[in-house]
Amino acid sequence: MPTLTLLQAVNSALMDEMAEDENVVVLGEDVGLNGGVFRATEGLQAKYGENRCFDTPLAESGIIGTAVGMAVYGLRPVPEIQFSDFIYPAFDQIVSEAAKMRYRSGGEFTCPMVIRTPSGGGIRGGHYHSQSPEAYFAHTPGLKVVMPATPYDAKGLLISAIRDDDPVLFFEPKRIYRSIKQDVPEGAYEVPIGKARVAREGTDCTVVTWGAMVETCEKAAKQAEEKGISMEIIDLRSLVPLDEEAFLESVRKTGRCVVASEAPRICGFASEVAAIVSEKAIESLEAPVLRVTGFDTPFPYSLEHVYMPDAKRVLAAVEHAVNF
Amino acid sequence: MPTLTLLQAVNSALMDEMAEDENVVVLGEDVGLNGGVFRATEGLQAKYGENRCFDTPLAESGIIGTAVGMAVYGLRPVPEIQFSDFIYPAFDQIVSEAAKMRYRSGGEFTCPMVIRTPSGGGIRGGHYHSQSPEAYFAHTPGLKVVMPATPYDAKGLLISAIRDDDPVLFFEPKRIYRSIKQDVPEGAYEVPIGKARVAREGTDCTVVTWGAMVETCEKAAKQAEEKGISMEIIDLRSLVPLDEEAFLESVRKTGRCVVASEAPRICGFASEVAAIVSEKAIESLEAPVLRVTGFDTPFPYSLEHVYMPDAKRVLAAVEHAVNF
Amino acid sequence: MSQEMLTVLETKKRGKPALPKGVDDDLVRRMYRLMLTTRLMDDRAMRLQRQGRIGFYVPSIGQEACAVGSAAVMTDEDWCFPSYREPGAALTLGADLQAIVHEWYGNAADNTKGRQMPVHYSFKAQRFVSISSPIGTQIVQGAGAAMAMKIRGKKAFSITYFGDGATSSNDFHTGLNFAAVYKSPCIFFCSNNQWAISCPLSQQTASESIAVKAQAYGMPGVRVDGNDVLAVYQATSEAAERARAGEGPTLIEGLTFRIGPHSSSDDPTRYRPSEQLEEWQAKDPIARLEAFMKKAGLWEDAFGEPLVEEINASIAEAVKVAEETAMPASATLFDDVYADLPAHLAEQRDRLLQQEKTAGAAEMDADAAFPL
Amino acid sequence: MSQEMLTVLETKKRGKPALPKGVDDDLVRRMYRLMLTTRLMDDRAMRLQRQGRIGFYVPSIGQEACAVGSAAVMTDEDWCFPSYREPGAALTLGADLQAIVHEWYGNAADNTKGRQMPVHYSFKAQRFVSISSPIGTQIVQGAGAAMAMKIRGKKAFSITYFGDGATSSNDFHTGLNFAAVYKSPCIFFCSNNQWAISCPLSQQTASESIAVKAQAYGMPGVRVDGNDVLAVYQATSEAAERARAGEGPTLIEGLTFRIGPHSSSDDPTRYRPSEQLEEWQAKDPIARLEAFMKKAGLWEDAFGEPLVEEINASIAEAVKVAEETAMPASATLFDDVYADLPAHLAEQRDRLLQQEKTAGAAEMDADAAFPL
Ligand SMILES: Cc1ncc(C[n+]2csc(CCOP(=O)(O)OP(=O)(O)O)c2C)c(N)n1
Ligand SMILES: Cc1ncc(C[n+]2csc(CCOP(=O)(O)OP(=O)(O)O)c2C)c(N)n1
Ligand SMILES: [Mg+2]
Ligand SMILES: [Mg+2]
Repeated sequence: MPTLTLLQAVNSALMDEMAEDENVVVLGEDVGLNGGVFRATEGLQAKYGENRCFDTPLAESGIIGTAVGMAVYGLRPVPEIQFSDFIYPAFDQIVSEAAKMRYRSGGEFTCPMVIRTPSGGGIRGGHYHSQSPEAYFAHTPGLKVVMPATPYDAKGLLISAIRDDDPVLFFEPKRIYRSIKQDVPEGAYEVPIGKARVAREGTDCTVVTWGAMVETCEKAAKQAEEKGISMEIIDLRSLVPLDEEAFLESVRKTGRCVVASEAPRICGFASEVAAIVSEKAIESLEAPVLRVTGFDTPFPYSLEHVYMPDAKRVLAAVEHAVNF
Repeated sequence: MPTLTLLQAVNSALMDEMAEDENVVVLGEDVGLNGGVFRATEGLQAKYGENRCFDTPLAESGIIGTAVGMAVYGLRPVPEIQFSDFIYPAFDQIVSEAAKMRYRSGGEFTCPMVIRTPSGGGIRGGHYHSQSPEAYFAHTPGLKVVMPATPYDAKGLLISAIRDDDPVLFFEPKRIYRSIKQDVPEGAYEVPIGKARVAREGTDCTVVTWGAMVETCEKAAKQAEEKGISMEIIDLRSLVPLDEEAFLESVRKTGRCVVASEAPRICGFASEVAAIVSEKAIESLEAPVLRVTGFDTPFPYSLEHVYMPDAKRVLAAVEHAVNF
Repeated sequence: MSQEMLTVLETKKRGKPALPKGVDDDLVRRMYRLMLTTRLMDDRAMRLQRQGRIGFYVPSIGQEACAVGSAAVMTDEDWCFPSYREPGAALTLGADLQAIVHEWYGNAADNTKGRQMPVHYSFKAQRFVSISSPIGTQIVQGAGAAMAMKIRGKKAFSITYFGDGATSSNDFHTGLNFAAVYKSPCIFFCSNNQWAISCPLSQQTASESIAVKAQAYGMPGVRVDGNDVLAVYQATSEAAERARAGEGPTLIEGLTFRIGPHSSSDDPTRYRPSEQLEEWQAKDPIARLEAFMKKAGLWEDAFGEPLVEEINASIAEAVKVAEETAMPASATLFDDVYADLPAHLAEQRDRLLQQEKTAGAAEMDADAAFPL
Repeated sequence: MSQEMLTVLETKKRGKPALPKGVDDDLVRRMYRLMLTTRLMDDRAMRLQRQGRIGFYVPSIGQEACAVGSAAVMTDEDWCFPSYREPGAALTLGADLQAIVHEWYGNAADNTKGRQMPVHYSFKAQRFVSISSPIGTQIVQGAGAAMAMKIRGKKAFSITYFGDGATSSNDFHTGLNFAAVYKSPCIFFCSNNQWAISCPLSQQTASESIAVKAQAYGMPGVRVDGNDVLAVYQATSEAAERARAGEGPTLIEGLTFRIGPHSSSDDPTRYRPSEQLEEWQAKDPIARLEAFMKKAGLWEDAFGEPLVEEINASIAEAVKVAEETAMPASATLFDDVYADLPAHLAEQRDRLLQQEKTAGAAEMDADAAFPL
């Protein structure tokens, strides 16, 4: 089995699904000859031709808008938004159109597509190359929202997303694009959307997280272990649909819950998890539900490392919960 | 003191502030001669001329984008988005530009403007004339988010918003545009942004809400009273900045918390309130924090009355909390 | 860019006027019938709205030639991305009158399941794509569908309808630009009715015409008399030929006028000069076609009152059936958000149904009415 | 629309070449110096980036004439809405070299307080509005500022800079449309360097030129040799006159070429034919101005190596000062989100400072590097 980075796993999923289903087409800025600015689409145009993998004019609303038209017509477009910070010009097409197409047409027209986009901080990209906008889409009925934390999941979830009959926002944690390697099977396999993963078992405190923060929490868990605290880490993998039972069960066991996310705190997905826990597991709680998140400021440049929740901040919250 | 509807109170605030400060300009679709499709801007063009109140081409991104330019230059634009459902084409200008202008320029450039927009359901407007998108903006650092529930507050909050040095999203609950009347002072006055209001005092259960849902909750409170339950209603008035203490204090008193909002549940502002309560008042809680919200489906047409949280649904949650 | 405008109906030539390529006598009669049906539907729906029997309506009175003349060019392979002012296109493509009327009522038989306001039709069998309210969004989608046709190697085209106001939208710009760059087989049909609610064309754009905007994208732009159904047919059919031949997209501007209010909630007397209305009432596309048909010997007596009565009777029957049809059940709220029902929606549905059992169903607010 | 292009530098006339209206000998010398400074800043910054001393850089090598020639037209009343490829405009408007270099380092003396990546300048005193990364957003803002000038009755204009890729953006469309409808005093300056990262112009638009797009908005469109600083000055100054006279906006296309990579993270050899690069290297705007100055008798010996050395020395000094300046303090993270610090940010700040005390400051990830 080849050992792949998360980025290579994404590329491998695209390679396989384009071979599998000729309705799958890839479009976006610089995805063709250049293979994407991160090289996620490298080799696709050479292999499948300009008809199936092509560059677009510089307009995210056009990328998504045309993808909606293609999907309605019967293709399975996989548009790339170069950085998730640049998804906002396409917000209307995603929220008003892709998300509502099936519902508003009484199920007559559908919009199967996967919007792939690198997200999150940690690459010294400042304001506009670092945001974690997943909550905007989680708040929008009709969309699915997926974020892998490992190469294996990246490939399997992306394949599931492409085969899914509804629009999926697929956020790729770019900070760990190349830093984690894992055995990844050749050929297609699915990791089901809507099923969380216990990234680490533990008994004292549940930490719910997703994307690149899984790695940060794993770091914190090692430090916690040294202090005699056993952290259980739930990697959500998909925010919508959400595997509530996975973390509720864990919280019922540990009695404590910390939610960790890079995004700003107010109305972030961490708040959603906290709200669910406080509704459905309150009797098991022995401490407040704590959120470790990005600050409610725009994403900075020089102080990126201060802004982003690190293992220290996660650990501090876990200790606070455990010692409550 | 004249008795005004919420709509007239909005109009009165605009009339007064345009007289007060010649930097205040109003722009949007149909806001000029036609006075806005709801008539909120009626008479402004006649009084202040086409230079200060004018129609725009049909492009929300243009309305907000030009308003950003005007604000950066030194005006205080008050753009209208005809329905908040149509704000999405302007999402990029709001989230990437208006929200970040002060921060990214180290405080050199600022963007004082008020985006007025009718929001919420209850007018039989279906998908695209009924949404409650406030959470998207609450999740965006750099923006303030305000929603009045009464004519008095509508005028005072709008005046505060216009005088505020930062961009404010001002959501007007269109369902109660004309249905509630109240004494509203002539002349300018401010209702401070960031200060909640106890809409009704009570002892058994705190209900946190905002906008048109305040009225719904008041209806529920009367029904609860008949059943011997005393509901305390906190009208947030502004979501960002948030008056946490107002509802935390109430929850510490009642031991119960229900949050009511029209918007979809996942990552809605109700989740944020629930998360704060579960972090900061968990020891006072005698029941789970419950959310009464719109369903996580697009807003429907024929079944609007089923979709929208009504007094019955609020009451059911309150009873559940009280009997927990 | 010349400002010339294609007109066919009122030829200066004597004798029996010639028909554009592809149009035969039957098609002329069919288009007449379709335009008349559209008009009578509008009349009836506006009255139903005034009577409070349906909640909202958008008439297309005066613009029937744009929708019917262009849609008549389409075959079974072509797709239509309409705005709310193209019921004429839906009829032309074969949409069922009863299905249209069910949609006004948003009842259980409505194939959009009562999910949207009246006139937001969806007819999959007719490749008439679900209409949304946000202005302009369909333009770039139409371009996308055409790109898909090209990718699949189809000899077909998409046609996208929109108003003059929509030319200001983001999606007009990206739609036309993407289409031109990929030379996609699409037709952008702007029904320039010269108003966007209360805003006249001069507040929308400073360009000489809508058609001239095509130059910004390197595609042909054509201006056609939008109240001349034959001219509309001809321009569309030429664009369709170009599209099928791989020569790329065309922008067509149909110059027409919105005779009625913007919608059932609008009062145009607040903002619109009455002379302009009168000028355009004199150019009624149905009357002009009638005159042409008489001159061309295509008119039959049955096209007068008897046809009006026949169509009205079928509309009345459809209204009756729609009014007898139940509203959608509460549980349907949760269908079609996704292909499958996820757990959180199942939970929300079950809680709602439970509550309906214990506390009774939610009540409709009788006062609620759409203000715009 | 003609495809002709305004050029001034290489006149066919014999004798001392004439200068465009408004340009005197001093201005020519000033523009030369500004273009050279821009070039030398780029050279130095790219080296600093390669050495890992700054995190990222965007050079504008080859495009200096567009920025300098156009900004030279501006007065103290005019506002500039730049993209990231106009450091030349910042210098022309009087931005301080030291301030520019501080920004590369994002240190405590940077007037954007280290909040943005390198080259995202903000110079309020120069009316050089804060640059953002999203492509195109400044275009409609420039139109808005011009509307504000008109509302205030100022005889001034805004100038907005953007690339060829940006013409595909939503904000290009709405910016030009709004400006034309309101006849606002603005200049839209497209530095058409023929590439948007790896995408050539032909994948961006099928139009004959960028300038022709002006017709879609009913405004004049001008194409100018973007490597000819005098031609750029002349075209901009004519547009400025129109703007000040109340005659509305102009679109200027400066045809130029991106000699360097898109940014310090890009490798153009992956996608760009070397012949095209060579062709354009031969049209270097600084060399062309030098030749002109020699022909016009404006060249002085001091413009050669001594000037290069002088400028390099001041850049080196600025770099030294910047490197000796501390980074912004953690607490500054929470400033300028709003005019005042709201309670939730005060709480977040206090918690952070508390934690820095107990657990130590957060560490920078030494591996983090901008990949694009
Ligand atoms: C994005 C968006 N903004 C605003 C509206 C409100 N609105 C509905 S129709 C309309 C005018 C449309 O004018 P035009 O495109 O000319 O079409 P017409 O109604 O004349 O057919 C407006 C502003 C909307 N539906 N969508
Ligand atoms: C909205 C948006 N999408 C994508 C990007 C990524 N990106 C940065 S620069 C660039 C190309 C810009 O090309 P052009 O407008 O021609 O300017 P140039 O870089 O050539 O000066 C792209 C795609 C971005 N910054 N913003
Ligand atoms: Mg119109
Ligand atoms: Mg370029």
